[in-house]
Amino acid sequence: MKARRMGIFKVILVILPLVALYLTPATASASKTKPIVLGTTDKITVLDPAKTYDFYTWEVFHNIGEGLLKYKPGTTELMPGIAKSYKVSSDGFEYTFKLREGLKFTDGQPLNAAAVKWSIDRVMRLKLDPSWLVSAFVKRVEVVDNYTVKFVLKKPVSFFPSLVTTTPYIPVSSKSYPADKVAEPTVGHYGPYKIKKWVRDVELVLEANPDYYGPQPKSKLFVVKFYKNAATMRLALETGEIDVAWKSLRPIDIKSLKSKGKQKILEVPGPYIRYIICRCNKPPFDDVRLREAVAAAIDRDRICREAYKGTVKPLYSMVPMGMWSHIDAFKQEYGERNLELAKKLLTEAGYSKENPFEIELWYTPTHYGDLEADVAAIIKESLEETGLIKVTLKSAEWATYAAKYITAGTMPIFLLGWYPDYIDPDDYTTVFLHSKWSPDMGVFYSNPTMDNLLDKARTEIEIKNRTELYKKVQKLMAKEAPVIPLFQGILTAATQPNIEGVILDPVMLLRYYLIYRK
Amino acid sequence: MEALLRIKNLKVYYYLREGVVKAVDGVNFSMRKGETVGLVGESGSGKSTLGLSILKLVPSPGKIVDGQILFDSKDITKLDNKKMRMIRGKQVSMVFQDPMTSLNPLMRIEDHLTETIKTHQKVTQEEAKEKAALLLGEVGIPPERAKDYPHQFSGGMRQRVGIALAIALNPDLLIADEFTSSLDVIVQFQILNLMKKLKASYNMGMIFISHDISLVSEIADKIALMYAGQIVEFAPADAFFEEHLHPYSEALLNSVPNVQLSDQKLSYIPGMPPDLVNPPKGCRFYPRCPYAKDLCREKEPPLIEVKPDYMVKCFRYDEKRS
Amino acid sequence: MASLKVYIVRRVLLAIPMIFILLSIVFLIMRVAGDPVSAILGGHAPQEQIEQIKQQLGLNKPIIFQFFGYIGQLLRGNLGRSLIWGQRPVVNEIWDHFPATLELSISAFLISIIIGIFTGTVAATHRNRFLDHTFRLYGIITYGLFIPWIGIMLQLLFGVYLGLLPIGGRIGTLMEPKSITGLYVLDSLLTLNFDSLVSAIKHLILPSVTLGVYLSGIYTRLTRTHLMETLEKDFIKAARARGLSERAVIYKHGLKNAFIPILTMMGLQFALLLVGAVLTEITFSWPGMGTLLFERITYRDFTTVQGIIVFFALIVVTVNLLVDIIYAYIDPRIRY
Amino acid sequence: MVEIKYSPSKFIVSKLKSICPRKGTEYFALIGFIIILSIILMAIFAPFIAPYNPIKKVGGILEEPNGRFILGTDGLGRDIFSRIIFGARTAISVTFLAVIISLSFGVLLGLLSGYIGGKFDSIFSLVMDAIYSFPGLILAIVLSAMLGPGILNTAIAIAVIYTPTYFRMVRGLVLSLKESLFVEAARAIGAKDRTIVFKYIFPNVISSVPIVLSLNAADAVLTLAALSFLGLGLPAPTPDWGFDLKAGHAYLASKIWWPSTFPGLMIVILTLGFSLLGEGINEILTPELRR
Repeated sequence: MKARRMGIFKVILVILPLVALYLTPATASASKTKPIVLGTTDKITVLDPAKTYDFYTWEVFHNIGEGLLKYKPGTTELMPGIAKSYKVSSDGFEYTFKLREGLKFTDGQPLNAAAVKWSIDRVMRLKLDPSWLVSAFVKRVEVVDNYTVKFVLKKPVSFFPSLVTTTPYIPVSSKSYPADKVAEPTVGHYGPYKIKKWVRDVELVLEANPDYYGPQPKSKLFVVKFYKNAATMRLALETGEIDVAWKSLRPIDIKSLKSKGKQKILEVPGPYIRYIICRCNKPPFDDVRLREAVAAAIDRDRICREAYKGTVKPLYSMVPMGMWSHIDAFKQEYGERNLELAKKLLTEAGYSKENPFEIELWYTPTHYGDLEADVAAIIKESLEETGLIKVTLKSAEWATYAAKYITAGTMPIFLLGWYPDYIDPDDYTTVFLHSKWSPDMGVFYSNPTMDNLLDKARTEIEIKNRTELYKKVQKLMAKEAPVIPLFQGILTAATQPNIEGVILDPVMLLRYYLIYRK
Repeated sequence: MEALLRIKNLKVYYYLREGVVKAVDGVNFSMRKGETVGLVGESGSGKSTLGLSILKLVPSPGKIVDGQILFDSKDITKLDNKKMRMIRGKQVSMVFQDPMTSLNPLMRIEDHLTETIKTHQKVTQEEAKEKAALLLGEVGIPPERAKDYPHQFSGGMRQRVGIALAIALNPDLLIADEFTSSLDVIVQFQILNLMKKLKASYNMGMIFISHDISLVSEIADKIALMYAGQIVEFAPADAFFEEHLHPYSEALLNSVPNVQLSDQKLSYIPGMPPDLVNPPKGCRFYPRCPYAKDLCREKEPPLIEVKPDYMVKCFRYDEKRS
Repeated sequence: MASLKVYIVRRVLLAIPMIFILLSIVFLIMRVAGDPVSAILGGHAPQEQIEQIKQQLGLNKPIIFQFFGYIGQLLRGNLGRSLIWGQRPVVNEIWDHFPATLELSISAFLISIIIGIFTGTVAATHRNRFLDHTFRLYGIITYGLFIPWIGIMLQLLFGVYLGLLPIGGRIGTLMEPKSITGLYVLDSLLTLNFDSLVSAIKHLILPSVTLGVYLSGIYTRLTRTHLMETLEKDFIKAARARGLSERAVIYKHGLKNAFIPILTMMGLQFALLLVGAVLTEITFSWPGMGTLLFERITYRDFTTVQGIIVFFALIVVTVNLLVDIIYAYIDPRIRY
Repeated sequence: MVEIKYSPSKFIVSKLKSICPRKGTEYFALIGFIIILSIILMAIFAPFIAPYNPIKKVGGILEEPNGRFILGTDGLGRDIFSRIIFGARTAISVTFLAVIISLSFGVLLGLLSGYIGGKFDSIFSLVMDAIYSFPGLILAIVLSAMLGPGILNTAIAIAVIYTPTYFRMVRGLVLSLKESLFVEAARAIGAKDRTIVFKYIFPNVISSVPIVLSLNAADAVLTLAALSFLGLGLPAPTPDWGFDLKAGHAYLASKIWWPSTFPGLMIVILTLGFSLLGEGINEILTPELRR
């Protein structure tokens, strides 16, 4: 008996301190310089501008680095970055940038024309994922003098200043980055913040860069905390563990946070679009009437309302809302939804209730989030409401979908999404509609009029003329419907009530250095 | 002289799904200090159960349902487990049938002994070890083997360890359950001789359980013959071998090959031992008994004292007397 | 003990064909569908550039060349580099994620063993009585529990409704202890970092309880069966006959002997622990090997997935070997 | 003619006689059997039981359990109760398919491998052992990710990891039976190899299958659920408990508990059914564990 009681006693001895441990609140670190903590479910894939090709890592580079030009926060307007000014040669072939003087990378190397040339050459030499954003357009980079650098293009590209803001154009130091391979140093950048500590997939700690030319970041210390799962992130926001929850909150969580009203929710249309692609070179969708019928029957509103709980907006053009030249082309052509028109077109094409148009609609459950299956289900239902279409849903895992099925033309009609590479209507149209690139996207669409319009818009410098050209492109696209836009993403950030300076803009890159606590 | 052990009307039943097995059904018997009783019977006759019930170790679903076991004039059927533990190993100890399995394979020989000693005596580990070495010496195991494990020993050696364990605390009574039956004949006799020697020097009472009647004859002072859960004949060894009054004893002794009487015809006992769930109403040996009468079927014979210290459970001797 | 060395060498050599077979299956099957370059670029880069990158990664060679190239590297102890993102060495990827899995597995294992042996012993000593039936049922039910479901239920109860515990992640913001072993709880203790310790334990509770409860049923059953079997043995009867207390009989003689078969089964059940850990990690977004594996399968990061398979196979082999060695240590009858 | 050492059919009949539960644990098998039977019936008669179409929006989004939708609605306004009923079809069909595939391949290969022996046997045993000793789900994840979603593909991915169980069991039995008297005798009277394998060895082997089968089915239900939970199971909108559980997981932080609780519960109940049945059969066939 005695022995037994001893046993229990021992157990209590072990448990007691654990309970005590548990009950002690963890407040010790909170009193020091309180950093702003941002939570995200994204990840830093690779910290090298020559290799990285995802939005989140680009966002990090826009905080620890800076391009020759940058966007004015909250707009798609360009403003000077590490270049004070630039000029374009009259033939559009040469762009000459004048750099700010006396800048230094965080490893002490000077940031001058030679450094810019070295960085851009490195991207082109490594030929990695995003390098085409440079090499497809730039012929060579020349050092004019210590603070002047000249880009010679392969052919005139009207949106070159937009390209220059992208991450592959952000200069890095030759001291920290090796010339011929990928590396992930935490020094050797130049931007408002510098990296204090980085634990992959756990957290990124940024501190103000005292050498930055511009105003110092509003918060001296900024922490990014990486989550694997949005529900966890949401609870962390509610318990106050993070100050900002960025981007990937689920619609239901946004709705419920809104109704609770304890946190601020910020939303703006983002440049992220979703659409359906029809394979135009083979039956059945070589018949334009069938493409039009699908375009007319889709219930965009229901997708936005039900699957996304109002966190996305119906989209009627491939050029997103908020971008210059955007028109609601599909709305003008078909209205919001036109079941009668769809029925009429299907009947014309020879289908009836007894002999419905049978299609396989493809989607991928592993790339566009949990709601993709729901989106596909709603599209199926909305097409079947015509009574003349019978949809079989098919799915494939993303790698198969992207690597095999799209370019092979396996899927007659399928769901896809687009994050822009650079902010210009060209990036939303040419790849899908130009006969040279449309097979890469599985569209297989070819129309000389369209090719002509797109080519012209690419080289035209005058923005007014370009706007007109892209309007024509959109109208023609709506008529032929090789791709059918569905909806446009909304960028969402949820913040604690005392957080200010969260400026969302269509560039999708959040600027940490503007965020502060009231 | 006061009896060391007295068992009165002991009944031990096993409650199985198929019914109640009356393994020990009304046993009476007593023995004196230092005396050796040979408990003999076929397998299944209840002799092992009887042995275990003296230690109150009848395995479940077995239960002592009636009767008394008076040890040192205490009724141990009434003792609780805690008091019982003080008796086990210290006053009454047991040597088991299979030396292979009755030792913990993960424990050194020495540890078996020290554990037992320390359970009952307040001694230090060192003292216990000394005592263990002494005991091993007594049973003829060289001291350097104390640190070996059971599997490193031969069968006979292991049984010596079993004996050492049993005599460790100088018990008054030792129950040896078929403890030589798994050994070969030569080792059997070595062990038996060791046992005789120890018994004399420790002045222990002993219950020697065996189905081998010739082996029992080597060591027992008294013979108790069991049949179907009951003692049918209880007599001093010499008298038993001379007279063997019960028909079963007679049949049994006839079935044993006797070295001295090599020309004797070997007989076997016809029929099967009775079903202990539904034993025959009258005498349990009746179905196999060559002398059976109607009375034997109807009524159970009492245990009759045919002469001092000699008891038989058979109507034939009842008649003689009356 | 020299023979033990021989035994170990033989066991390790036997593991080689096993790993080779698993690798061949995984290697061939993985290349049936998709490749990492397309999975990442997904139509953004021009087709020619995609081809170029594939060439850089050696993905355009015939599969058989890729396979033997890989095996060759593997034999030199080189797991290769990841095919995606930073092309980090696979060893680094594994090394970054393994401590999390290890920490989860260890704590879950301890929980399951404690629950399992306790309930199993109670069941075995109450044979066919109420407690026995209860714990047998417990064993059957826990084995049928679906880890994500228990996980989600615990998340709902303790995370969402009671708000007591975090439902995902390993540690709070800026709390990561200085890395010594990579196990946060241990590192916090070693560096006497009290805040980190609290945070790490809080994060560890739900996942390890989920996995621990799931596994405990097996140990309940094992302990029950083997202890029951052992308690039938003669030496137990003999120990009782020597007047040993019931506790000494059950724990010192019974449980210790029953532990040998339990231990062997532990080795065999180790694969189940890994499987459970993968599901637990994904449910609780625990940044371990399971999460890594799942993420990299989606991106067709062949080399990393292969590396993880090899690593898991090695762990299984090592653990089984370890079990054998402990077995030999506990059971004096076994000598290799 | 030839004395068969042990007659499986007689053995099973005699055991079935004792199947009627008499004591505590024997109810396990009965309860397990009832659970499985009801879920199978649920799957067969799903259209009659389910009040709504499981893949159509029939109510508001995420309605709490109420009179109209007794288990509530999911994120697309579909009736969770109806989805659970139809989900039984998915679970039962994939499980049975997987078990049948692994059983047939495992038993067949095991028979062949054990009987033929030699190099053939060594190679097969090695492959099977490799798969057997590896954490099954991990292999299944890789396989199903590559094979793509679908009933058959998922069943195959699951079957691959359970085939070795049958293989090893059957091979072991064959090896011991091969040396036994009655096979020797059959050979002595000139029976062909094929006859020996199928007429003498196979029936003896097959009697040990039910326990393993039932326990494997329990595992297969869990593996299917796990694959679906990871999004590698069946394509949407097929009602599938694992997939629905995952979908429900997304709503967790908003205190919306019903879309995850109920599908998960079904997984647990079905697994429990198979485990109980397996445990029960095991107990009945191996009485030494009883007493």
